[in-house]
Amino acid sequence: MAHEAIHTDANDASNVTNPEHAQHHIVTPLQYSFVFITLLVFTAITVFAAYLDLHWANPVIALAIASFKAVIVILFFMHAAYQSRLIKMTIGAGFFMFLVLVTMTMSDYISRAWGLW
Amino acid sequence: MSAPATHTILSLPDQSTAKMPKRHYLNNEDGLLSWLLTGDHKRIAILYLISITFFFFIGGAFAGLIRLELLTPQPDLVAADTYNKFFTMHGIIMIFLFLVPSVPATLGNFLIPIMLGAKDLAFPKINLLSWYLYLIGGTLTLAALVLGGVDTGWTFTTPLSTHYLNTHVLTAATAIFIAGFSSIFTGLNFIVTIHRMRCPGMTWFRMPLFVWSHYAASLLMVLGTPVLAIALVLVALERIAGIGVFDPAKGGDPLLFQHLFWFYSHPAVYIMILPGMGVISEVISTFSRKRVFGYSAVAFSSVAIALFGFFVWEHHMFIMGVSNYSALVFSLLTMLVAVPSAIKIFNWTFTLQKGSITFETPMLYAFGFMGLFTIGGLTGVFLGSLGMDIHLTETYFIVAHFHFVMVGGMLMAFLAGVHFWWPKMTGRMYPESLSKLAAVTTFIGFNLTFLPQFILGYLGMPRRYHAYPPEFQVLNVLSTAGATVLGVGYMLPLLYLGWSLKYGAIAGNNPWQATGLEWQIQSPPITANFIETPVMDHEAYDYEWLEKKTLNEVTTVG
Amino acid sequence: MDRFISPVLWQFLTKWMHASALFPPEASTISPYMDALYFFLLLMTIVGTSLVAILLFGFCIRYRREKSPVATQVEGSTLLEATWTIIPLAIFLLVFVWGALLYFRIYDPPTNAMNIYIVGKQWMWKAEHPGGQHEINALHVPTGRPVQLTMISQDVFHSFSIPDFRVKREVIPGRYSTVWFQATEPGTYHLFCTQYCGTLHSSMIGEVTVLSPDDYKKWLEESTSGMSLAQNGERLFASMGCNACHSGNAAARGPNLAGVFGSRLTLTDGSQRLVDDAYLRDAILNPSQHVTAGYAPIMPTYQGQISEDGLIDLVEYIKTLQTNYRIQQTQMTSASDQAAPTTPTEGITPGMVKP
Amino acid sequence: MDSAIATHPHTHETAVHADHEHASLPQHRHHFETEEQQREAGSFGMWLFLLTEIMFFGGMFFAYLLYRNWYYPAFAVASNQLSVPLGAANTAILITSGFCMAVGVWAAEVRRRKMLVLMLVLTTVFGIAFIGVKADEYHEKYEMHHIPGADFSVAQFVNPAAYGIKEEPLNPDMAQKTEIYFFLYFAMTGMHAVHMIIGIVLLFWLTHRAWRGDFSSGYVAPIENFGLYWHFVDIVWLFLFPLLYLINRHPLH
Repeated sequence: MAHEAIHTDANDASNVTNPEHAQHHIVTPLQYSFVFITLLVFTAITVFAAYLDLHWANPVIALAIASFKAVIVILFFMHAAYQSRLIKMTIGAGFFMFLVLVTMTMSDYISRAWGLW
Repeated sequence: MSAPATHTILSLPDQSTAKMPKRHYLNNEDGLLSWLLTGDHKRIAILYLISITFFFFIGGAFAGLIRLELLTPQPDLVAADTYNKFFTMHGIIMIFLFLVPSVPATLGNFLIPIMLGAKDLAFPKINLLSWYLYLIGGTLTLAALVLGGVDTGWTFTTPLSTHYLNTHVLTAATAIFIAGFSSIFTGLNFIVTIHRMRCPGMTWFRMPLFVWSHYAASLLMVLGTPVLAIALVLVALERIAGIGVFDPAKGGDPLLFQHLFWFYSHPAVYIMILPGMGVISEVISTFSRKRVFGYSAVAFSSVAIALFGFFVWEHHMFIMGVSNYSALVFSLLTMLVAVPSAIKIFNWTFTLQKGSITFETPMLYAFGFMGLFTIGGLTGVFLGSLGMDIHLTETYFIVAHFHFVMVGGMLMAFLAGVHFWWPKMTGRMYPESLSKLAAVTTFIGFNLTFLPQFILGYLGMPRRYHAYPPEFQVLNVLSTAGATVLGVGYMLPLLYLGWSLKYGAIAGNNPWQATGLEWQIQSPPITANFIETPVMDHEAYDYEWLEKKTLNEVTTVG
Repeated sequence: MDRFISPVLWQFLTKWMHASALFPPEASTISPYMDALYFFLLLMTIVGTSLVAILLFGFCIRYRREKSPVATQVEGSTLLEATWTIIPLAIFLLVFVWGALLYFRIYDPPTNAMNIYIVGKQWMWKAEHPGGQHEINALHVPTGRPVQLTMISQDVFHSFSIPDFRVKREVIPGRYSTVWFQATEPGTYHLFCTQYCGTLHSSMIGEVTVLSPDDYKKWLEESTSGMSLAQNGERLFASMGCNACHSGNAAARGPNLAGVFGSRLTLTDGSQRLVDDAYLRDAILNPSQHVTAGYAPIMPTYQGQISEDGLIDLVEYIKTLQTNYRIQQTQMTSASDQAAPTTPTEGITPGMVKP
Repeated sequence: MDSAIATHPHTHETAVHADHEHASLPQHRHHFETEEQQREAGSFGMWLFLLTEIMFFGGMFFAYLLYRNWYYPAFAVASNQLSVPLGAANTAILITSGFCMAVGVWAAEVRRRKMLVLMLVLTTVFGIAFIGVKADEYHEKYEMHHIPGADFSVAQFVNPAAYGIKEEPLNPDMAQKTEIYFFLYFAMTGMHAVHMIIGIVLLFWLTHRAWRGDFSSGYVAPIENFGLYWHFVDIVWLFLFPLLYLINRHPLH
């Protein structure tokens, strides 16, 4: 179907009705199964790691593994890897705001013991 | 076209022959169901306008009762807990049921799709759901009121709200929880519409500043409101389970609730003021016939306010025992967030330069906004500086500050917007002289009400007191007098706008000769807004383009 | 003037005008500094608002439609944008620094300050002087000496505010908060609770009476209740059985408390903590988190068994404890006439918690 | 100027004619220019909604972070009362459910109705299995008096040996803080379960529509958006599992 000039599929920024949209990348079940297996493997790893006594490193590893699994799910299961830049920025904004909530509130709790008040 | 009168730019069609367009969004479907199940963003805006006015007058009634009680130092009008229920209801209704939704849900809903050249918002059904959630939230708040009231203050301070009160805290918390989702869905709708449904040629910097400020406010709605939701859920759980994260006797930290609550409630004040700023940009540009001075500066300062708005919440908690060092950080960031507002005020002022200014009612409200918002904003700097906050927090200085910004700023802007777009929404003109009287009355009443409260604040009169030392009485009597004038001032628009629906002059497409896309279509607009998707080929506020368009239109059709 | 206004109204107005206040008196050393910042900020507001107002009215008059029927478009100027970004930012940062200095002065009490304990309870203030004087909704302080208030709430958030001293501090349940002032003018001043705390929030007020030093000494003598806080503390220390473990001799199961106040303790997890009133109070209520290095975490919690006043008495007692002589004395007398109280049994159910 | 239909700014020559050649989908809503724009707007709206969910759960995660640091011994002992096998199995169940949902989205995109319905059914089955395991865990807590509130008892933490629990005894004041752990446990996993139940109800409705063939002729937005929601709920659990179950599992030294 020939589209008139206004509706070019190319990702030109000024084409406002149809800005850089998803490239309609179909993720095959095979790719999904790779992700599936990686998630299961990492669940096993995190459980196994919990039984090792690594002192301060335990929570760090647990969070790292959980974040890695979350990133995989977002990229492949939720197709974020194939979405437009806008969707990626939205995801980024969400986690950024969560980090703002955590770090700035923690800044109060951490520094309570500093001053003599 | 009548001879160009010098004192006004209002150009109405010849009233003897002009009549309302045959088909428009108000009359193309009839019956209650066509309104209650509508997807049309314009009808939802009208539904919101009616419900918001209803709640505004209930909240205003409580304000009146509070001011009556404060006429005398003795607690002689009502009992203590009744007074506490008054100011709690005044706070909850005014903030969650009037200020947060007012401009976005009425003017924003009505205008953003048209200003972007779209047929409707991205998700019409979710827009309707947002109105129903607002209604459920409102009814639950009234239920809490009727069942016996809630006296936690709109801030739900724990451990008071969780362990030491047995009033209807749960009902009120559920009401706000649901009304919060109404705000989230409105914000979500706006962001998607602004990103994905602009007409061809409508780049980001050709959009009106009204849309920019709603975009910034919507970011705050979407990202901030859920944290209030979880704070209220935790309060509710703690009331039910008896143990929770905020109970100091069992190891919880009540300051955690303050953090979670103010994380939303400070961005909430920017949710309330940013849309008002959008209205002011439109009004000042139209009535000075000039493009807003430093368009990109005003646009970026809206987004800057939205971004910085998230980093400053702890200035509500400076004396609550937060660590001195984090208070330093948040005080500095509070100073930074004040700068974009200053940028906006000066940009609006310089828009008037070399303009061709007329003084219709929206412009009067806009000037009222400029003055009062400047005072409100600068008194905010008082409270942002740590030392000053120690003496001024939790006194009437704070009450005066946020009423200057919310009532002087936001409500003035809302009234400016309602009067400015009334012809577009209803096809009828409001009566000019009576509305100017109302604007001046509200301005005088407002100042008489809230300026004395600054002085009371520095004297140290605490907030939420219904009995005070006798030496504060004079200022309180002045404030109550002002409140009555203010009440009258707000009653007038209700009357003459209602009157104008039937008897107002026929407005025609572009009574103000404004440049926005919404002024190029008929008023009231057809349901689909545009016959064909418009193509935006000129900059925002392009008065030369408008000149050219009206010229060749007259020649071709004439 | 009298012919137009009836004498009754005139007399009423004059009474009003005299009786009403417009500016709070400066009754503490910090007040002038606070007022200086206030007047600077007031000046900034007046200048800022009048600048905007003058520009507004000037442009309106100069460029009204009658005088300039056609507007000439102006895009904007980055120079102007820069000026009204940098100048406000500079003023605001100046105010930030000034305010921060004032904040740190008010919320860091000097070491030589005399300490008064304040307990906020739903709808009344209890002031407890170390000498044992107890006051309800009242506070007597001398002029010329820094007074530090160590405050705690027994139920909800309150806020201890003396407008004429320009000080205010939230009184939090579960944790001490402190503020200090040095009164300058003898007289009586308002005391308000400014954090909404329930039904009778507006009647949780009181009087702060400032006396000259010798009047203060006279007041102290005639209003003493006989037992100083430390003496109450000693009685509690014995009756709660603290001396069984904290007996001060070498083989004691609890650490030696003589002279512990103000020292730096190393805990079992190796962290170093300064022993102040907050630490002592927490150690009594949550002992397992404050176990001194080298001791077993066997101290039972007293959460819910000692009121805030009792905790204040115990903290005051431990502060004044320089030697263990008193402890050993009380231990011998209690051991001789009846069996030493056994340490409370382990199964302390949390149900004992007072609301 | 008073013509009934508004005059329109036709200054732009190449104003496009709205009707496209190919037959537009029945579900193409009038106010969108193209289906592509509608689908883009749909997924962008869904992501924004997930943003609110991130901030919603974020509040609780922060409360967890704060109290875990304040009362670490209580959190460690209380966390050890949860059964890791059940938790790990639940995580696997939810990951499988997520996998089935992803394949379902694929089936919808390649318009295979039967495969789509099968995958949706499998997703629902695993979802219900997850809720079942959670219900069993909650019941076990009920028996052990670990539900915060009136009948919460710290006896098991004060002298665990008497209850056959291999844990170091906690001081009574620290033992009392385990109630905060269990409050957070029930608040977070409860809120997560509520989101799962909402998802399962939506799944029944979507499976019914998929069986009717709504989503196998090119219109896949509901399946795609529900997939986003389901994967988000899965991600929340991916964080909840290690943070709540695996605080301090290494054996006593």
